[in-house]
Order: sequence, then structure tokens, then C-alpha cells
Amino acid sequence: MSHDTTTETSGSLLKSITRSPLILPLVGLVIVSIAMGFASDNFFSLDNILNILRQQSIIGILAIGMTFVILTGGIDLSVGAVMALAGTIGAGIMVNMGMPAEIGLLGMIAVGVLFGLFNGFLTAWGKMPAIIVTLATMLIARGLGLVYSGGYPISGMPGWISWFGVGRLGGIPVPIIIMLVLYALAWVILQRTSFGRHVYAIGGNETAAHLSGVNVKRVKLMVFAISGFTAAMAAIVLSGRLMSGQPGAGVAFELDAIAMVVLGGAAISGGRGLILGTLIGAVLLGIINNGLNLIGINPYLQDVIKGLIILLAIYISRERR
Amino acid sequence: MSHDTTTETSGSLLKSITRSPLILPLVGLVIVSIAMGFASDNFFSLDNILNILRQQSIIGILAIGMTFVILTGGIDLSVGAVMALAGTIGAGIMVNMGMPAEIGLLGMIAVGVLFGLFNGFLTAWGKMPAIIVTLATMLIARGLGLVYSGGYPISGMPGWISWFGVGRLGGIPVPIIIMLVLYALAWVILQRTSFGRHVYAIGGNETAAHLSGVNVKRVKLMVFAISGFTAAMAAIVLSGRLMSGQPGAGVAFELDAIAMVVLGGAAISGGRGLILGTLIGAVLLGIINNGLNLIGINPYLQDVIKGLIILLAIYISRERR
Amino acid sequence: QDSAPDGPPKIGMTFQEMNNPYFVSMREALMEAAKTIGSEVVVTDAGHDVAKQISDVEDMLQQDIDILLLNPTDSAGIESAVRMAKDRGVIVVAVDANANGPVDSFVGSKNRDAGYMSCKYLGEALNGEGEVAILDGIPVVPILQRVEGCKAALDEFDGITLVDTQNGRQDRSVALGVTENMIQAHPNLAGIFSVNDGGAMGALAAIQGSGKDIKLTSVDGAPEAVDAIANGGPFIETTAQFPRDQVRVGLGMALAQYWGAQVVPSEIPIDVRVVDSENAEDFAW
Amino acid sequence: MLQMTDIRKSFGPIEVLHGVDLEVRAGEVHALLGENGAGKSTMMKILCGIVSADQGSIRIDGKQHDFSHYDEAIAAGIGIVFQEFSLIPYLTAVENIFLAREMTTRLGLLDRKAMRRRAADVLGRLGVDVPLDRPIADLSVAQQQFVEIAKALALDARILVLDEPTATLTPGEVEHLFAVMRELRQQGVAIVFISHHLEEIFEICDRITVLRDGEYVGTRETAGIGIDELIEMMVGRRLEASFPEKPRAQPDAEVVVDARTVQLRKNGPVSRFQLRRGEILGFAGLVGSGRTETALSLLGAYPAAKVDASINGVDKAPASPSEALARGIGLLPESRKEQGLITSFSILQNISLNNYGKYETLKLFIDLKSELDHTRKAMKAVRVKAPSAHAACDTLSGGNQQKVVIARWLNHDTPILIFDEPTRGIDVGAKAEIYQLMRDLTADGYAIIMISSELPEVIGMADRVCVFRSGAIVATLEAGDITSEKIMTQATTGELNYVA
Ligand SMILES: Nc1ncnc2c1ncn2[C@@H]1O[C@H](COP(=O)(O)OP(=O)(O)OP(=O)(O)O)[C@@H](O)[C@H]1O
Ligand SMILES: Nc1ncnc2c1ncn2[C@@H]1O[C@H](COP(=O)(O)OP(=O)(O)OP(=O)(O)O)[C@@H](O)[C@H]1O
Ligand SMILES: [Mg+2]
Ligand SMILES: [Mg+2]
Repeated sequence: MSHDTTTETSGSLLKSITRSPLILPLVGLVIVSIAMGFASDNFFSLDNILNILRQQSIIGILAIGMTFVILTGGIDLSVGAVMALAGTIGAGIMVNMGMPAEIGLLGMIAVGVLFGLFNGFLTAWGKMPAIIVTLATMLIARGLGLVYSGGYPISGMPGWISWFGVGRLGGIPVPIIIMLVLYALAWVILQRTSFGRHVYAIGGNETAAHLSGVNVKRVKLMVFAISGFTAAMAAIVLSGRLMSGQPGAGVAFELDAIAMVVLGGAAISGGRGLILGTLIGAVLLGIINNGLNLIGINPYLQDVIKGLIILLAIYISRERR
Repeated sequence: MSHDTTTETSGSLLKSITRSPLILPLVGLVIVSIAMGFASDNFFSLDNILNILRQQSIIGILAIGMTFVILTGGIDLSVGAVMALAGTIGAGIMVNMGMPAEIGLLGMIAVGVLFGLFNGFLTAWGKMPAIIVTLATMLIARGLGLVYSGGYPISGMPGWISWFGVGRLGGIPVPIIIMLVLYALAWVILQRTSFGRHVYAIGGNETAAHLSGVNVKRVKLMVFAISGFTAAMAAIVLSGRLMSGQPGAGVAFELDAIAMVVLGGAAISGGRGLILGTLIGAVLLGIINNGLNLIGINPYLQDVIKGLIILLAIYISRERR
Repeated sequence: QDSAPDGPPKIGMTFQEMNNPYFVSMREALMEAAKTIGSEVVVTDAGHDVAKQISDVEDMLQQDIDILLLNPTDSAGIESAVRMAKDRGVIVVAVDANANGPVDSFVGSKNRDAGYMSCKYLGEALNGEGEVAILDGIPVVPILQRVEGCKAALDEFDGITLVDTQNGRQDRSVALGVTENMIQAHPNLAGIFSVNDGGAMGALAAIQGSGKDIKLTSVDGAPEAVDAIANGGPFIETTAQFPRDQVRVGLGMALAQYWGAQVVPSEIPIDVRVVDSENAEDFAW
Repeated sequence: MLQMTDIRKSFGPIEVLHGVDLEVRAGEVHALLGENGAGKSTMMKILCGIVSADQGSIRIDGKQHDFSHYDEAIAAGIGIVFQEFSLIPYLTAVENIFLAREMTTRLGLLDRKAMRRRAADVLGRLGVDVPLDRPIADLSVAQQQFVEIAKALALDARILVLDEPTATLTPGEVEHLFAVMRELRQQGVAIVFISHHLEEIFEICDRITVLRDGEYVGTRETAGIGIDELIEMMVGRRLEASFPEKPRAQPDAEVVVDARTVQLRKNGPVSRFQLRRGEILGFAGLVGSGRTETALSLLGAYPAAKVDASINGVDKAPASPSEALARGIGLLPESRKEQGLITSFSILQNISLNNYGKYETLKLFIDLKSELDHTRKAMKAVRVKAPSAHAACDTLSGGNQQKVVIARWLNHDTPILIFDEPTRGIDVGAKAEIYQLMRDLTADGYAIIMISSELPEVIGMADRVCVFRSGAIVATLEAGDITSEKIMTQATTGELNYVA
């Protein structure tokens, strides 16, 4: 963070990247890409690159909110379940209640943000540890989605919803555009607003931030609300991809999102990390998944290799922590 | 912690309980029990109580190791996967390799302890955050179990293995006895040995513990090894209950184990918590699961209610953190 | 598709899960069959996550597969992957569970029948009376259909009451605990229907642990379940599906099209068969 | 200008302020004095809304205020430098100075240029050179302290509170700070100044308010009061001369630590020194001169480039504090809360933390009774004031916490002790006790390294003094050479040695 800001004041974005904590995640990205490129001919095709980005868009979007929460020193285990709940209720609004699809989309956002606020409220005002709060709300969100839908997926959304999942704008898949826009927005918030500074400050030293007059509770509330919001945005893309509300979707997505954040160089204890790092982490994880699939590795072994790569990546970048 | 030792030195166990941090978890236990008793006639039968304890024995055993790790300020997400891996390899030793069952059981313990040591080594010497290390080793253990077994459960263990799962000793189911013995052992280690004090010290203030000569790395290594050991003990009980090695068993068990630890009043940030609290937490969670089943609540709703009860319990005991 | 292409087709198959002997044996049969025609096969495991399954299909399309055998974890959710594959001219055959969208063929068990047959068997074994419970599973269409079929069969017995439905998540250890609780909650429980053999094995352990006389039926025909049935005891029946045959038939349909067949059946239901102590000895997937 | 009347505050059942008054005029520097735990910091936290008073009123310019958040106090013109660090380690100086009151452009985005300019301006006024764009964690303690001060100054407060700002500053740096304070006083700012250095009080303050155990003792003009009277107000009794008498030098006493080479950084300067049984070896130097790092290197707790030392006859430097412990060397760290105490532990648990060997039956189980006996003995030896051995450590005052950490080492019978800033933030009464304790220990054959930034303390206590500059020892002074002139000369111009 500080590195970033340092250099940015004095130079270009490029310069900031080469000297910043992003360098290690980037190097990892390059190495893994080259390895995969050797192992599979198709890897470096534009088509496959867009394919990877599109695949990662959903968890990549979840990882944005996760980055905010982790930067404050918290964690949000509920994102996958909240995404599923938002998608299910949104689909229910469109299909079962017969309302216009726009209302359904708004409903998704409302569900995401409300759950985020609930998490934030319990963490900040309830003074309960985020890991436990969001573990409980994960159960709650998951259960509510299943209760609401009776366990069945809800399909029958208007066709245009698929635009969010499979549409293209100027040749680029819409999910990728949504993801990149959200990352850009997150970058502005984290690097160019006082709220962003406060996010970093709380993760760096909560007591000090409080003593300096940072409204710690409000910031915590906000980061969880942002996480709920990005869960809702992920739900919209997911709806576009699945054309249905899936109450069982997103199991263990929170773990992938966390992995992206830390692969991107953020400290799990908070205070350090860049949103661009998370984007790199998301792409890195996408390449690993895609590459292992392309090479045709036994699916069981893929998890083992993924685990080892995560360990290696964290080990290499651990000096900075 | 301090409360406990304080009173214990000067008085009886009973006295220590009434004045200790255990009081809140106990009150929770009593309230939930009474509620369940009203809702279901069968609840208070001896049979059902043994039933609850037996069901909780597996995760209850996992929660012992989890308590050690959490007390040092760490976390172990790999316990469920390590348990499955240990059980699968142990079954493989007995069935596929045709070795004596005793070797299979030793194999389970070896797998558990080795994985624990691996976790501990990466955390202590690798200086990597436990949550990420064990997230990665969870993937690795899970994948290895599936690779080893090809995805099939391995059945055909010698019949006497079922003693660990369904046998009885003096009328009490063996899994319960194993669990209680392990809890007693853990109590002695935590409350009556210097190793136990060091566990608490590291969770309380790692730097101070290090500077005053506590061998922080070794203690961390040990707590993860203990967690691996209890995962192996859980695998033994599981094998006895299922009479097979199940590579897919124990998904999300780590979350229940964490819930037990914090329901028992331990601080997720380390340094505070009692092993007896975890036992109470295990029973509490068992009662919730069992009671909701007995009452016949819609299974989807059960998760919601479980989540709400966890939130409530943590909220009530939060003042102590 | 006018003329037969040269060389063996590249085959991709995506499974909803592979942590289940049912799909593992399906995969084995596929591998054997592909070997005989010299085809390269790519297999992926969605782990019950449709979003991942779509990604898996996308990855396989990157590898220019010719045939996609699809075992969808959710029929509606997988539609966009079906369309993508069709857009690329890939032959798509759904196996075990159907998929929405323009699939060329669907080969699958009659799941509703399976549930119906198991519960009919259970009801008859109980002489048409007593308390029965259902051990449910993951909320996907085939499982939901089995439950439907089961309920329909139970309705035919006036003396049978369905007293409980709990979710064992098709996981042996979870099913074990859930069944123990069901037995506690309903001391007069006489029968249990489990939606699959994985859950049934857990339920069996619980029944044996309780020492009660509770009859158990299930669906799948997994080796362990068949063994248990052959040995006698509470587990009296499983309605077997034929995973190997499903994939063989599915591949056959796809190959037919690949070689130029214009008309293939859009749906090939594979029968299910009652396996009980009478015929268990001789049964195997 | 500021009137706080009849302030009462309890933490739990314990009342720590029993109706305290404080009145500060515009354009004066007002000292708030009292022993550790007298309630000074709590008073100031109440003033700025961080802690809420149970009773009492705060008036500013005659207007009643009741702040519930620091922001409200800032809006009313109050600025404070906290005793505890309130900086974010990973943010830069600029980011820290403007934390929670960032300047923004019309678009609502950060105006980073303006903040940088203003930060450079404020730090310039303090006459210090602080890199603006490096994370605070990379700066020296003194630089951090100045950022802390700049943070309060940047508020343009009318009432400025400085809670022990000088504890980590050198005399020269203190002078810079005083110059700024005088300038502010000229401009009519009211300043509350808290310090345990009485000479600073007499230099800068116009009036003094004294607290004792949460009671208001009185307010005096500085001009009309002597140092003895002031101390009597603070402690309620007269104190004997604060440094115990030094014993005769024993140059042939056994060498317990022979540090032949300590090189902190690769290609950096090299130190060598010896520590003898029965002596107090002072480590003097400016803040950041490497004293703590050298001490930690000796314990294996700092990754120095090279350490070659024999300790207690073992000719190999320990690789970790636990190894050091086995060699018989222990550390009283400079920051009690962060490095010394396990605050969630009781006194007993803290004291026995690293020496269970003593109490274990069967080499395994703790003998609780023996543990309690030993703890009580150690507590008595250092005179810890606490309700019982089982009291929680976070309820103790700073001085008592320090004694608990000392007791830990006494209990362990570790013959070599490193005391890093043993009296930092400790009141006069407790200071005298700790000095006496150190002397008693050396008389018993202990060897002590004392790191201290307070020259009088070094001169009064040390038998020999190693002076540090830029990471290494530049001179070792003995007996009559231990004067403030010689120490300061070496600390600023001493010659560095680059070869072992
Ligand atoms: N948050 C708190 N909870 C409980 N007790 C507290 C708290 N803060 C301060 N105290 C107690 O209040 C008393 C006054 O503390 P305070 O920090 O105001 O003293 P001080 O005069 O600033 O001392 P020092 O010179 O050591 O800084 C002490 O006994 C302290 O232990
Ligand atoms: N090369 C360097 N890069 C960054 N920081 C440095 C460097 N050299 C010294 N420092 C800082 O200067 C300080 C030197 O430390 P040390 O604590 O050993 O000094 P000291 O003389 O004991 O001062 P103190 O009174 O603070 O204890 C450390 O805080 C360290 O962060
Ligand atoms: Mg103070
Ligand atoms: Mg120092």
C-alpha cells in the first residue's frame, strides 16, 4: 500500500507496478503462464485467455469485497452462500413472483447488501470476530436459499439476463467487463478516497485508527456491505451464466476468493495488499484451474497441485508479511 | 484461562466451574437442553443422550486439536480432510495391502501426525499464516485421499474395527469413552504442564513469549501435530462407525469443530479458552443438531437455526473477549 | 456432419461429482470404451458446482473436443454450456441427468421409477403398515424425482405413514448421524428409504447400532450396498441403475452422430432393476 | 480557556479519578504531573472524548461540552499526542498525519499534493527530517514520535495535549519541540504537557497541576515551587536521593559475556564489549543508535549479520531467546505491553512463564503449590503491589507491570540480565525502587546490561558505559569518564570501527 502510494506520487502506474508489492504475484503469473503455455498449445490463444477471464469473473468479483474485508483485518466466509441466496431470491422475484427482471436484479443487490450490513453490524457493533459471524451467516444464507426455493433451482428467467453471463461488448465477454469495471472502481475507492485510507488504517492498527478519529465501526460496516454488494454482482453474472437461481451454488467459493486475495500479496492480518494484486491472484488461480484442465490432469490430482501452488506462492511472498 | 487457574489452585473443580468462563457455555447448554426437552419427549432419555454424545464424538475429537491450535492464535482448516485421508489410507493398508489391522490403525495415526507436522512446520518455520497453510493442505489432503482410493470407498476392514465405532464398554459407547479420555488428556496437558502454559502464552502475546525464551516454533509445531493426531483418532472412530475408508468424509467438519471451540468460550484470536469449554460446545452443537432433528424441523431450516444459535451464543459471551 | 470425418473423435466428459463409486465406474467404462476406438478422453469433476461445470466445458471446448458427454449437476444451469458446445459443432449427449438446451440425446435412468420401485418394495416388505422415513440428499433433479417416486409408492399403502424426511447429503458419515437421530425421534420407525447407496450405508450402520428391526431400501446398486444386501440384514433392496451402460449407450449415440447419423433418439431411458437378497449375488455394475 | 471540574471515572469497580479539576489558560503551557497510574492519560482521554467520564463537566471558553467521539473534540479545537503510539505502521507519514481528516478535491477524491505540502510544512516547523513517503514502520522511533506530534499540530488546535511526547526524544530533539511549543504559546494556544522529566517541566511550563492516585492535589505556578516540594506533592512523601551508591569497581571480576563481534548489518560497523559479574554495564546513545538491536542480537532475537560471543563460558552465540535462556541470559524488553507481558495472564502465570523446570513433578506436571510459593517470593523481592498473585496483569500500573517482568527473571535465577529502558514511563517512586533492585541484584552476583536514553540514569547507575552511534559501540567509558559531556561527544562524533 504505502509502496504503491509512494511511487505513484512520484511516477507513472508502470513504475509503481515494477517497484510495488505487485511484482511477486506478477512474476508468479508469468511463470505459471509460461509453464502452462508449454504444456498446452491452446493456452495462449486469445480465445482461451478470454475464456479464463470469463471463468474467473464470478469468484474474481467476490474477491473484490473479500479484499476490502481482509484489508481491515476481517474475513468474510459468507460470500458464496450470500451469492447463492441473492441469485435464488432474484430468480424467485422474476419467475415465481412474475415481476420485471429489473426488480429481480435490484432484489439480488438488496439481498447482498442487507446480508453484508448484517455481517458488518454484528462484527462492528456486536464486537464479535468476523470469522465466526460470517461462518454463522454462511449457514443462515445457505439455509434460507434452500428454504425459499425448496431445494429446486429456479429457472425461467427472461432471456436477456443471459447477456450478463454470455453476452459480449466489443468482442469482450460482458462478465469480464463487469469484473474489470468493479476492480477499477475498487481501485479508486481504496487508493483515492479517504474511506480507502481508513480501510488500510484499520487493518494496520485498529486502536491507532480509532484514536486518530477514524470511525472504525462505520468503516467495518461498509466493507462488509461492499462484500455483500460484490456477492450480489457475482450473483448477477452467475444468473446470466446459469439462467437460473441455484440455491446450492457457490459452495467453498469463499476459499477460492481468499486464496486470490492472498495470492495477490495481501496480508491476511490486514493493512497490506492491493486490489490489483487480487486481480492478478484471480487470473493466476484461473490459469491454474484452466491449465490443469487443458493438460488433462486427473481431477483429483488437480486439488493437490492447486494446494501446492498456493503454498509455494505464499511461501515466496511471505517475506513481505 | 487466568480465572481458571486462579480458582483451581485455591479450590475444587466445582468451584472453578462456577466462577470460570465456563459458566456461560454451561448456561447455554442448560437452556438449549430444556428447550429441546420441552419440544421432544425423547430428548431426555439416557439412550438419546448417549446417542448425542456418540454422534458428536468424531467432530468433538477434532475439536480438541482445534482448541490447541486456536489457543495459540492459529486455525486448522485441514482437520476434516486429514481425517478422511488418514481413514482412507488406513483402510487401504488393511484391505488393499492386506496388512494386519493394527498396522492400518498406526498408519492412520502416522498420516494424521505427519500432516500436522507439515502444517506446523510451514506455519512456524515458513512463517506463513495458518489459515492459508491449512486451506492449502486441506486441498492437498482431500486430493490425495481421492487419488489413493480412486474415489471409491475402501471397505472390507476386519470386523473388530467396528468396536471403535459401535462397541460398548460398561454400557457406554466406545466413541464416547475415547472422546472423554482424549479430553481429559488435553485438560492435563493444557492446565498442568508447561507446554500447556506456553500454548496459552503464545496466543496471549507471541512476541513476549518468544522474547522470554518460550520456544514458539516448537510449540506451534506441536499444536499442529496434536491437531493431526486428533484428526487421526477421529479417523479411527469414523472407521469403526463406517467400517470403510471414505475419501470424501468430513467435508466442512472443520467449521463445526471451530464452532465448538468458540461456543465453548475460547477467543478465536488465541490465548483464552478452556478445553472443557470445547467439550461443552461439542455437546451443545450436538444437542442443537439432534434436537432439531427430533423436533422434525425442515432440514434446510436447521442450518438457519444453527447459524442463529451460534450467533446468539457468541454474542452473549462476547464481553469476555 | 455429412461425411464421416477421419480419425477417432476427441471425447470430453464432465461429471457432477467423482467422489462417488457410481460415477467412478461410469468413468471407467468410458475409458475402456474410448480405448477400443482409440479416442483421447478429457474428464472433469464439477464437485456439484454448476458454475465450475460450465467452466470445465469451456476448457474442454478450448481443447477442440468433438463429443461432449455431459453429466450435469443442474439441468437448467448447464444450458449455456450446452449452447456453447453446439455453437462449436460439438455433439452433446447428456448422461444420467438431462440438460436444458439443444442436447442431441439424453441417456438416463428412470429415476422416478427407481424411487417408486424401492419404496414399493419397502412397503411390501413391511406388509403395508408402519412408520417410514426418507433419507434425502442433494437437491438435484434426479434425487428429487426419486423422492417423488417414493412418495407415490408409499401413498399406495394406507397403513404406511411417512413420519420424517431428513437430509443425509448422500454422505455416509452425515447420513449415519441423521439416521441415528431419526431412530431416536421415532421409536416405532419400521422402514427407511435412502435416495442413494452412499447415504444408505450410513443409515445401515445406524440401524445396526440401534439394534432395531428397521428395513432399508435405496437406489444405485453400488458394490458395497449389493454386498450388504447379499449378506441379509436390514438392508433389503436397492434399485440398481446401470452407470456403465448409460455411458456406453451415450457414447454410442454420440458416435453414431459423429459418423454421420442424421436421426438419433432424443431420449434413451435406461431401465432400473430391483436388486434384493434373491439376485444380489449375481449383480455387479 | 479550558476547565475540567470534578471529573470522576471508574473502570469496572475501580474508581481511578476521584473528582479531579484542571484549568488551563490560553497561551500557557500547563504541566499535568503525577506518578504512574495517577490518572493523567485518563483525564486527557476524557477531554477528547475517547473515554467518557462518569461525572464532571468540561468547559471550553465557558461553554459546556460533552464529547462522545474524538472527532467532536477536534471540531471544538482540541488536538492530542497520545502516550501510546497511534500511528499505522504501513501507511506513510503523510497518510498518518492526515488520517481521518484527509483533504479532498472537489470530486471527493484525495488531494494528495495538498496533503504532502502541508505535511512537509508542519514537519519543517518541528525542524526534523522525516521521509514523507516511506511506511512509518521503516522510520526510527524518534521520527515516528515527530510524525505523531505533527499529526496533532496539523489540526491547528487551540488546545493541544502532549502526553509524554519526549520519552523517546534526545535532548536536541526536545529543544526543537519546545521551540515549537513556545511559538504556539505566543499564538495563544493552550498546551497541556505530560512528562516524567521534571527538568523539562521547569524549563517549559508556566503552571503545574499535580494528581496523586486519581486525587487532585493542587495547581501551582512553576516559578513559585521547588523540585522537592513538587515531588512531595506527587508521591506524598520526600524521596531520598534516587540513585543508590555505586560499589567499588572490580576490574578482575569474571567476564560472563564476551562479545567479540556484533555486526548488525552487512558491511556495517562492528561492536565489541565485555560484561563482568556484579556490574551494571550501561548502553548509552541516541534513540535508534542500535542499542536494542545489539542486545537482541546477543539473544538470537535479531537477524544480525554477525554475532561472535561467548556467554557464561559457552562459546557460541544463542540462536534464539530460548537458547539464550538456557545460557542464563534474559531480557527485560523496552516495551512492556508488546514484548514483555502476556496481558491475558495472571501475575503468577507471567512470572513462571519461562521457568517451569522448577515446579515440575516427574519433569512433566506443574506443581501448583510450589509455583505459587516461588511466585510470592519473587513478587515480594521486587515489591509488586497487587491484590494477589492471581490478579490479572492488565489491571496493574506501568511500574508494577515492569516489576512483574523483572520478577520473572529473578524467579528464573538468570545471572545475566538485559534491562532495556527499565524506567521508561515509570514514575519517580517506582524508579527509585527499580534502581535499588538493580543494585541488590549486582551485589548478589548478577550482571546487568542497562540500555537507557536518560543520561542521568546512565551516569547514576552504570559502572561502565558503552556509547553507541549509528549501530555500533564507539567507546567504552569507565569511572570518572562517565560524564554527560563525554557520552554526548561520543554519541554524536565517536569513531566507528568496521573490522572485527
Ligand atoms: N481501559 C482501562 N481499563 C481499566 N483500567 C484502566 C484503563 N485505562 C487506565 N486504567 C487504570 O486507570 C489508572 C490511571 O491510568 P492512566 O493511564 O490515566 O495513568 P497515567 O497517570 O497516565 O500513568 P502513566 O504515567 O503511567 O502514563 C491506572 O490505574 C490504570 O491501570
Ligand atoms: N537501516 C535501517 N533501516 C530502517 N530502520 C532502521 C535502520 N537502522 C535503524 N533503524 C531503526 O532505528 C532503530 C534502531 O534501533 P534500536 O531500537 O536498536 O535503537 P536504540 O538505540 O535501542 O533505540 P531505542 O531507544 O528506540 O531503543 C530501529 O527502530 C530501527 O527501526
Ligand atoms: Mg499515561
Ligand atoms: Mg531500544
